[in-house]
Amino acid sequence: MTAETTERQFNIDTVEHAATTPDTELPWAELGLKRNEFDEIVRILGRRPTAAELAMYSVMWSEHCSYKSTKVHLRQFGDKLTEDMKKDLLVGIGENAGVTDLGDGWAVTFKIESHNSPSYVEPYQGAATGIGGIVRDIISMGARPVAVMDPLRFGAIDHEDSQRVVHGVVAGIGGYGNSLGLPNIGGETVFDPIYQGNPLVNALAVGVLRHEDLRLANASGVGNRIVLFGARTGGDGIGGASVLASESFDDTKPSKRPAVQVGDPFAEKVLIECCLELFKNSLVEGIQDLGAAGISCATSELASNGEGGMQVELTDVLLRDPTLTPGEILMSESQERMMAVVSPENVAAFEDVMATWGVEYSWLGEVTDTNRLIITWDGETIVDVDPKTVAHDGPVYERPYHRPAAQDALVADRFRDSTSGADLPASGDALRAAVLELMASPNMCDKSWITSQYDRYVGGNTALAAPDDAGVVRVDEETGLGVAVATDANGRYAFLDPYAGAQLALAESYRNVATSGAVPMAVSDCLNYGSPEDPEVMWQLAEGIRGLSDACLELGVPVTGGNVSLYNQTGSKPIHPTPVVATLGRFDDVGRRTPSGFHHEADGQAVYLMGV
Amino acid sequence: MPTIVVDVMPKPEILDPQGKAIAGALPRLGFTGFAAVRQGRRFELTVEGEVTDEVLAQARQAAEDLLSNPVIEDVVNVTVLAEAAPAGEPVPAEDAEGQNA
Amino acid sequence: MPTIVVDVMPKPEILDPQGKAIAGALPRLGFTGFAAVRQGRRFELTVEGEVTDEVLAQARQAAEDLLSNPVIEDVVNVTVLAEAAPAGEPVPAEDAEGQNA
Amino acid sequence: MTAQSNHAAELPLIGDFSTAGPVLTGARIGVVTFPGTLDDRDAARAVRLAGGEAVALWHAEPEGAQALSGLDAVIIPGGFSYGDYLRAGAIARFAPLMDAIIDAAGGGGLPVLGICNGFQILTESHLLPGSMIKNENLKFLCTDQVLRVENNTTAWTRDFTAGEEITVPLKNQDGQYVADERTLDELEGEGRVAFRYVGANPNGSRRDIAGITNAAGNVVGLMPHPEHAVEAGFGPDSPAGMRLGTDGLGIFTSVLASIAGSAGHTAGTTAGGTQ
Ligand SMILES: Nc1ncnc2c1ncn2[C@@H]1O[C@H](COP(=O)(O)OP(=O)(O)O)[C@@H](O)[C@H]1O
Repeated sequence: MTAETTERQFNIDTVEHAATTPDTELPWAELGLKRNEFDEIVRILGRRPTAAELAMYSVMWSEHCSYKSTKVHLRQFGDKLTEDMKKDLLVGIGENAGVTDLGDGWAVTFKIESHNSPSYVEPYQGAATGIGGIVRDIISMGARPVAVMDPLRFGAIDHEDSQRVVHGVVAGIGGYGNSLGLPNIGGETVFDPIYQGNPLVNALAVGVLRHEDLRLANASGVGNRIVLFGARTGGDGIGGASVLASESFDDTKPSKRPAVQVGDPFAEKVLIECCLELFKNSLVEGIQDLGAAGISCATSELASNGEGGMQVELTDVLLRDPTLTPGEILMSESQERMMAVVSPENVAAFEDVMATWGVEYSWLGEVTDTNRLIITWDGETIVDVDPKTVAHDGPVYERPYHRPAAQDALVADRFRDSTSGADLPASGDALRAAVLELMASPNMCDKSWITSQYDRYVGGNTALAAPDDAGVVRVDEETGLGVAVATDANGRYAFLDPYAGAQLALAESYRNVATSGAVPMAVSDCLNYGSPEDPEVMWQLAEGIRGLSDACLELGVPVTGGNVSLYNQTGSKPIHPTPVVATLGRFDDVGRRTPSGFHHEADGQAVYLMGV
Repeated sequence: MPTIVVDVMPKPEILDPQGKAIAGALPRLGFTGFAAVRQGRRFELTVEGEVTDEVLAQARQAAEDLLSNPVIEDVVNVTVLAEAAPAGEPVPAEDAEGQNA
Repeated sequence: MPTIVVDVMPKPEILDPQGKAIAGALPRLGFTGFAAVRQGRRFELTVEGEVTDEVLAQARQAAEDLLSNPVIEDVVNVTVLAEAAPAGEPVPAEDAEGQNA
Repeated sequence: MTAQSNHAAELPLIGDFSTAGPVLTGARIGVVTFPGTLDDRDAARAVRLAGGEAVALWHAEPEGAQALSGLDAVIIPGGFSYGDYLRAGAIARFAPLMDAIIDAAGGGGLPVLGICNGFQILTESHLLPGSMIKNENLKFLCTDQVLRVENNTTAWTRDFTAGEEITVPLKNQDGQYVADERTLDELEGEGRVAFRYVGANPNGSRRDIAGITNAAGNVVGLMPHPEHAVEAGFGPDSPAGMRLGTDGLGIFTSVLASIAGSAGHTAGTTAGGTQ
């Protein structure tokens, strides 16, 4: 497993070169950086960045990776935590996924993430790789993934583009999740024209682990080796960054860089088993999945979470496309890859596990005591940075926000005052017709045309799945210990009142978990909103986070992780604020779970309506 | 009836998991002469009547619109299959085809 | 590097659900010139070095042993692709290929 | 897959499944894992719940015959071996272990069950005739499926009554069973249709065939998943209640009964010599 080739000829922009060519024009704007952000990079480095450094900063300082617009608000999830809420938290927000203690030495990790815009561009692959990405987050905690869920939002069911998006997304989620052997235990499907150009494809994964198998993404222990394993690196997902195709920035050679990633669920299934064997035999010290921002993210996060520095030789990365430049390799979003830190005495055992599963790997470098992340290309330094400045000290914005002027009118616009509200059903027949109309609406009617495309049986531990209110999986066969998860959101409520809407989303998923018979323990959220640069959207977002964090405090359940998806808008028209909230609960014994719906066993039993 | 063949392949820069799996299996079976494999799709469209320019144009359009996904695939061939061997007869592989390029 | 193309089609007597679905979709999109559609697979095997008789024989064997299932499929072509277009360039579909038959 | 679990208690989700569980009959049943196999843990659990001992078999065992020695039967479970790329089962069929299984199963020897992807592998190996193509509607389908046991004389069906209807989950994308008319006639003529779909044909399979057997009755393949209907609370809906169906268990108790009924545990010998 040596480097494929080191003969590739590029005009390599080294640190040395950068220091002596301060005036080189760099495509920072094309890479999505703002002037002030680029100036900050120059200030941090004390010189202009190299092409490779520019690539790293630009992806890591993106909204997606840095949470620059929401950081100041998301803090509330950490601030509004009581000691009681923390008592079962083994790992909180900040890691790949939060981890909650289940007792008996078991722990559970779960997280929800978005893959919205890729799923609009290429529905099948976008949704498939959404499942792939969230599952790798779960593996990287040391857990075995045990279930997935998929809350979805589509445009109008009869719009000409919906067929492409809906069927592609559902097939992609099934195609990837089914191939991994992960039961799909629930989700949501909502049709609303507001999502026409911005469908929401959120994916959730749950994993379980023994306490001793817990792994974190940090590179510690000077001399420990850095290894990249799984799929080879291709040009996936860097279509937008094709300005890097020529790293000298002076000519524009045509480049073919796929903007979409194609998933390989088989490779991921093998990666799961391979990682579990590594964990079981304690062969990795730290581990990180490669998702958005690929190697940039993995190296800078591992290094900055560790105690030293890291040295990496980039020509040792195994490539699918040998024409990739260093900057592109750093940004590539090729799927089904992991990076791990392995102590020298475990190198041989690590290689044995790779051989068993037929997984490719390459040793890239080692942990150092320099506090610097140094990346070389054939021995020449092309990145020399403090990894914290890449991974954690990105820009933070206090974006202006205000309540929309039209909000009052929106709230005042009551259905009963409208023309259609004037003839609310009065007679029995009219009521009957209204009920039938409601039941036939795409949002109310049977979802089994979707759920029948998902495997809910695999694993043999699914105690509840569609059509139940919550999904339930058994964790321990001996005791029946298990978990329940439900996801919910209502974008129309949140549009009317972003604060209360987020709270209602939590309340609904909390109720769904509770009615299944589980005790709610933890929350993960995926905040789907429009552009944060629009002060009215920013207000929805600020209110949503404030509302959700207040409600979590009230109910005593901590947010253990989540994801923010912004810029979900077509032109200046944002989607409704859609905070999708997932609640996880615990069962002592899943044998006591309560299915939703009536069964003929229940003939003759009484029906009660509880609550207000 | 005449047949139009449409060949669709994954774009070269796009990952082809199927091809990769096949490439991995070949050497295990003793086939060691191949460096890479890519798997695409071949469509045979049976034409009712004659293959006019109009029909060929339809086939080309259908290849772009329906038979391929332009985001990840290329249409690499739209050609008329010479009528001969009764449908279903495996064609002897000896005669090389002059493929367009 | 030279490429060998292997084409595999479902046997005529075997129902082809994918072809059937496409045949059903074509007229809905206004493509009315086609009586039937069948979907098969096209494999492109990249050859390291020259396409010797030995390599071609390997490809034929692989086509029979692995790339097709004789119960449901026929190997309809094993041919050498003329080397030309740089990898990744979509080949213009205009030029018809002289297909063997 | 090969290393032993460190945990003493049975951990169904993490660790090795092969050692735990009550062993009533002493029968040892191998469960094969290929890269991409998904239902191996489930099949092993089914064997245990039926009273047998499940033994994990890795596809790449260099000494296939030796790996089979001492085993009384083998299950090739469901999943997506090699991603189902190329054709379902096509690549897995060439695993070294498969050669040994083909040898051992020949001539009415080792009982072998192929479930879903396992069935596809058995047809690709020509241990069973026919093949599977995409479901008629081209979609993956997961549903509770009623089957009729057409042949209750095989090694894997003797605990059922002839014509008995059972409910087990069906879940696959390439589940449409096809074969030429002559083969189909032969299968029916010789009573080798083991299971048939009852009600609407879910995937277009010829003559509603859900599972078949070889002439000797030791090799059986079926598309639906009996191993997902072995434990109340985790199975399909049944008249007894939601998710309480355990009809699949009969497949696994059948083979244990067959093994007990045959002259001791001789599969190891047929598989290539006692060690
Ligand atoms: N996209 C989906 N993926 C998985 N399960 C889904 C999806 N959409 C709906 N479901 C499941 O279908 C069932 C019914 O959904 P829904 O009609 O939204 O129910 P409810 O109105 O009770 O929330 C639930 O069990 C839900 O989890």
